[in-house]
Amino acid sequence: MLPPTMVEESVRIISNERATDLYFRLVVQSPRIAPLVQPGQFAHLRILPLREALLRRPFSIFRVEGYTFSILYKAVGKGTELLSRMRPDDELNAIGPLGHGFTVPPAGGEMPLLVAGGYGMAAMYLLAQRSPQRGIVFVGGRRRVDILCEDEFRALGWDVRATTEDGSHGEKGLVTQPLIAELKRGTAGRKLFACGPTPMLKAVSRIAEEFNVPAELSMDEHMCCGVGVCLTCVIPISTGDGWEYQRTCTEGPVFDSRLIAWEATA
Amino acid sequence: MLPPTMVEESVRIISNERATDLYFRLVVQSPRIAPLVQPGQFAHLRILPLREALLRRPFSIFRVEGYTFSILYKAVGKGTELLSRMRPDDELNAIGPLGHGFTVPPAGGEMPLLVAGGYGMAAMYLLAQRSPQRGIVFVGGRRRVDILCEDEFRALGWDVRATTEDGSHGEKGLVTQPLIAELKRGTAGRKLFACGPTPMLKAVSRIAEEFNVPAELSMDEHMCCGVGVCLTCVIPISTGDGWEYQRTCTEGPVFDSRLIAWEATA
Amino acid sequence: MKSEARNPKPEVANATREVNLSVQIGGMRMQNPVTVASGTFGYGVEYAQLLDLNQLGAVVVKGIRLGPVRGNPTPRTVEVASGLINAIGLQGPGVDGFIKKYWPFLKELKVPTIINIWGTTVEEYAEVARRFDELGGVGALELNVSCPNIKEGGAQFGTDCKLLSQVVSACRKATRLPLITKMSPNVVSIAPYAKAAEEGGSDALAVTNSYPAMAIDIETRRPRLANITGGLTGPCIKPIAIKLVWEAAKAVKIPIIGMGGIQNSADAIEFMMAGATAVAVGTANFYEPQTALQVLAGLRDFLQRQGLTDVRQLVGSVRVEKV
Amino acid sequence: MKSEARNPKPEVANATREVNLSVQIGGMRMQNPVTVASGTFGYGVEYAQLLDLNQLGAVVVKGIRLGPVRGNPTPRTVEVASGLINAIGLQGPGVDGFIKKYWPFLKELKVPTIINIWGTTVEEYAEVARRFDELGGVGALELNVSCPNIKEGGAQFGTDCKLLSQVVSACRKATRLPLITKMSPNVVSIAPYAKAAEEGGSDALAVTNSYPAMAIDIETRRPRLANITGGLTGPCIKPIAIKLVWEAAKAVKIPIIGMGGIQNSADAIEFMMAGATAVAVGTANFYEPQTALQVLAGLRDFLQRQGLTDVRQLVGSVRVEKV
Ligand SMILES: Cc1cc2nc3c(=O)[nH]c(=O)nc-3n(C[C@H](O)[C@H](O)[C@H](O)COP(=O)(O)OP(=O)(O)OC[C@H]3O[C@@H](n4cnc5c(N)ncnc54)[C@H](O)[C@@H]3O)c2cc1C
Ligand SMILES: Cc1cc2nc3c(=O)[nH]c(=O)nc-3n(C[C@H](O)[C@H](O)[C@H](O)COP(=O)(O)OP(=O)(O)OC[C@H]3O[C@@H](n4cnc5c(N)ncnc54)[C@H](O)[C@@H]3O)c2cc1C
Ligand SMILES: Cc1cc2nc3c(=O)[nH]c(=O)nc-3n(C[C@H](O)[C@H](O)[C@H](O)COP(=O)(O)O)c2cc1C
Ligand SMILES: Cc1cc2nc3c(=O)[nH]c(=O)nc-3n(C[C@H](O)[C@H](O)[C@H](O)COP(=O)(O)O)c2cc1C
Ligand code: FES
Ligand code: FES
Repeated sequence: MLPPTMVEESVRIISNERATDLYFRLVVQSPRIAPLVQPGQFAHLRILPLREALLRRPFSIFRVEGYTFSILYKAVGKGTELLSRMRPDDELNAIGPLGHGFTVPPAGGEMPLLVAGGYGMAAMYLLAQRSPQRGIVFVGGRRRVDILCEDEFRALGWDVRATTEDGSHGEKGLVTQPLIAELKRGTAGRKLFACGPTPMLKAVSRIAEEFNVPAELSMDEHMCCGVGVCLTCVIPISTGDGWEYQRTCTEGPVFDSRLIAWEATA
Repeated sequence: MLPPTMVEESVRIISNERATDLYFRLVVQSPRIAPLVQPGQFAHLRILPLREALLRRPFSIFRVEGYTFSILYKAVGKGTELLSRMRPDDELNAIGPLGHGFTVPPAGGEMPLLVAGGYGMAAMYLLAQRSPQRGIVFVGGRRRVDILCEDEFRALGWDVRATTEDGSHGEKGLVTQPLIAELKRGTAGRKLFACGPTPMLKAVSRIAEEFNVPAELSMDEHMCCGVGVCLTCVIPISTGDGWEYQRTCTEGPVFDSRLIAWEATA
Repeated sequence: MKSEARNPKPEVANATREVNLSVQIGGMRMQNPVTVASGTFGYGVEYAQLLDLNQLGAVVVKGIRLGPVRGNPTPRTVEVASGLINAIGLQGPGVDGFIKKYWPFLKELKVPTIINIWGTTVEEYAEVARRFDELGGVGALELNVSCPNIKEGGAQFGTDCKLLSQVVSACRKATRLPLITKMSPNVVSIAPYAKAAEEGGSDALAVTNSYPAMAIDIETRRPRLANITGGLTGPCIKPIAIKLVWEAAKAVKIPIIGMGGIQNSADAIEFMMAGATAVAVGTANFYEPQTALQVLAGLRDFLQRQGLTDVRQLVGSVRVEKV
Repeated sequence: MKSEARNPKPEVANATREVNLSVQIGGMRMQNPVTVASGTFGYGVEYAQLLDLNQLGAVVVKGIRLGPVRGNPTPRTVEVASGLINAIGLQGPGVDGFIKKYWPFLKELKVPTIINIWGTTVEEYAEVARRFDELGGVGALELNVSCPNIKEGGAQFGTDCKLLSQVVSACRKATRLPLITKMSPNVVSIAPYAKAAEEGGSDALAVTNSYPAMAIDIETRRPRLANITGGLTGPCIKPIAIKLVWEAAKAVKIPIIGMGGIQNSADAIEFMMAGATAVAVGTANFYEPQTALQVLAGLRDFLQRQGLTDVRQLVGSVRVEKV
């Protein structure tokens, strides 16, 4: 048998602290999952005190250090709010690492341009860390508090360009503006990697097409099982003569932007 | 309007500590309920972390001190187990005091004989405390750990007779044995008050009839609303020419033993 | 939203705007659309110490037939995941007992009382309706044709279109009070039943009653209810109830009182968007007697937040064009 | 209990006693009664890394019709109180796609594969059955006549006794594989449908599929599912499913596979006591993929604790004499 690519394990919380505003960083002890993680993969967490809400919640794996991994999450609803009240030594159940992540740019390959909105920044850190080539990260959010791990990208030696919609931090506007400006300076040997809200991904997809640069997008679809059995998380993927639904939890979450049949999305 | 006899209030946990084995004592700050409590009444608690289990849980009010009341509970299922893990300053929601309690023996009235099994002892303490007459408390349980507040009854100046089924504490046998022995010594001016498992109550009822002494029984029926609207908690009560179902949460939990139509119970 | 805010007119309107909460169920006006479900609120008086009944849209009492009813043996309820199964067996004082014991209190309320009635024959339903018509001062009658816990009566009327229309017509002849037919959820499709009730002369529908259900204690191997089976209610049935309201609302023109698992104002609004003109809080009363008033407060907030002036703007407002 | 322990014989027996867990569904032997529900376990392979499929009683795959099916737009599922509503729309690879992509893996398993099939006409059902009969090595076929999420097909066959018996008979003629009919819960009484399936030649019943349900996002006023309505599953439907199993078991002699909200061995035992010979874990797989194996372990413990030697002693063992 092949070595496992995913496992289920009970993970212990090491720390769970507020980063900014509604964002928290959770670090868990996870000897079996952590070593397997590839950039762009996610963990499917069972928040045990959630009782009448049954499902696991998916979170991109943000960092991996030894036998721990961390996530960066925003408290938006019942699960994430309960999670934010959990304490060190509390247990969660995790299945991971899941999904098909980013293609790490090979040494001497394309120069990576990362585009991230909101918690999409979390999915990007590991890519930036494991890429032999440094590049540019475009991070964007509504307000200053939505810009998450800027310093961490800088510490890796990346060029960080921040934008906020209200101008409270970095350039005022959308994250795609400095991206377009950068691509106008040149596209050769560059590749886009994006993670964030669907409208942002759609915009990045259009920009990639316009500038004729390759792009990998981490798609944000609602999930249920996270492992490919329920067919909840599908998006339309071109098949040449049409399109079919593929699973973001299994075939994705990362897809080549040219394959996404945007015209068939809602 | 009449002053309220019951109120709903959010109560703060002051302490919640293990007494013996699976029994715990919970003290809550309850400025509105505590002052209203009569012996034999109960509080209907909403254990907030119970999510998919919706209902409140009823508990006899054990002690009242100032603006606090306490209960003595056994961790037997999901609600009581979760409750046992709650901490000081956590909140519960309480409706109380509920039900129709014991008739406190008037000064110069009957001499009270209290019969209590398991957590039934909790319901008795307030009666012993508020009774102008001291009497005898018969406390019984399976094992030593099921004998709960013996010292507290003694501290009130009551004569305590303990029995355990396994003989690990007090006399070996059922709580009704020393009761019968005592009644054989004399019945005049004596009155029984009992709270405990239904088979014990049934036995006490038979003994009361046999010795022709009055008895008040606090009946243990499953409850749902606790305030008389759902009709879950009924027991058959004689009406002269037959019987009808009455609510233990409202007409009871305390009933005159002669009124209970035991033949109609399951 | 932002551009609207720049327009001075709506802002002024906002400040002085009165939100209309009142709704009409047949000839009965409710000051707001929030009421309670029969059998979960006793006869009103039991909750009078815990909440101000006069703030409700109406009070609904436990099912009443002509004579007194003893009800089923215990256990009568059992808690299940996000719900409750009950088999009370419609214990009640009968018409005379009710009038004597509870009506003096209820008739003094400022809000209407809806009386839930049932019988074992078409004639009994009609007779009970006639008696309450005579009584005077009743807000409306709710015909319970859907209690799953009584062998002779209740459910069979609710799962047979012909019987259903007979019961409704007979009651229609017996009273001029507004009639609300309480529908059974236990049908392949609710539409024909909803139409049968409407054609029989019902002024409104109550959707839905409880679902036939069962639980077993695996240690004793006995059913958890003495009656073996019972009716499932509470948050667990909400998604089924929403669908039934939506389908019933498409089938008929008369208003619908939606119920089934309402715990908060969001639930109530969901029912209204699905097509309910009013809503009733049931099982939630048992664990949180303030629920109906909390629903009302939340509903008012929601309307204000959305800039709506009339609660009726919510009714049936779900947007269902397929994308 | 104590007096028994003093008797040396049971103690010796206890030590060596083997508990029989195997059950028979038509001609198919299951090494234990615990399987999974169609559509909640993919095609088995997806879970192969997380649990040992060969420990299950059988593997049940997602519904398959003759040709490939794209399925419904998203959102396709929504979480509700103690449950889930889904409207996947039976996305699948069709018979050929399944045989090419998944059968090579499944046929190597030591436990039988049950294939859930459907069609939009009686002929299509029969043709799919015939194709799987030809394939060889299939454990059983489960006829899905109860999917609430497909307009043309599924549910209408499960809520019309005549159509149901036609579908079952047609499949019966097309294959000698054991046939399991997957019943719709959405009927006034399940008994006539259960009998129709039995008379049509079904070897077993699967009880139950999901309940028609709906949820609305009150902020957007849109249904939470692109398909507007979907099927409710999970712990919230367990009490309804238990009642259906109990009623179906009284109506027919063929075995029943019970399902609906099973989360642990106590739930599974409850289904067996109500009348199920085998059980299937559905929605729980999504949040705890180990559930089926945990159920199996708990079932074994329960039998041992109760001194039972054969799991079949549980089947239909609920004590329902009214007291
Ligand atoms: C592959 C993937 C990676 C993700 N990574 C991160 C991350 O790194 N950090 C982070 O903060 N969040 C991440 N999310 C989103 C996160 O899963 C949701 O915010 C979370 O499930 C909400 O749970 P809740 O119980 O708090 O919200 P709920 O109370 O269930 O719902 C609140 C809101 O969250 C939305 N939501 C609910 N479930 C999902 C879901 N399964 N997917 C997306 N949105 C949902 C609802 O539509 C609603 O608007 C990711 C989602 C996916 C699919
Ligand atoms: C008037 C009254 C006074 C009570 N006083 C006390 C007390 O002082 N101390 C104490 O420890 N317990 C008391 N009880 C019992 C207590 O209410 C139950 O033990 C508690 O509700 C169990 O909740 P759970 O969630 O832990 O159990 P569950 O998980 O719900 O069930 C576990 C067990 O408890 C039984 N049970 C569940 N609900 C009830 C209920 N409403 N009434 C009785 N049994 C139930 C079940 O049958 C089952 O055997 C009293 C009950 C009543 C009716
Ligand atoms: C304990 C109990 C008793 C009930 N009694 C009646 C009744 O007498 N008449 C009636 O029409 N419905 C009765 N119902 C059904 C409710 O009125 C309501 O339709 C149902 O509970 C669904 O709403 P809910 O989920 O909010 O509880 C009863 C429900 C419960 C839980
Ligand atoms: C996402 C999902 C997909 C399903 N797909 C199918 C299917 O393809 N065929 C079928 O017969 N039942 C299907 N079902 C129904 C299940 O097999 C099962 O009958 C139902 O979920 C009840 O069990 P549960 O409550 O344990 O989930 C599906 C259920 C879910 C939740
Ligand atoms: S979430 Fe279940 S298939 Fe992707
Ligand atoms: S518990 Fe509801 S009437 Fe007593």
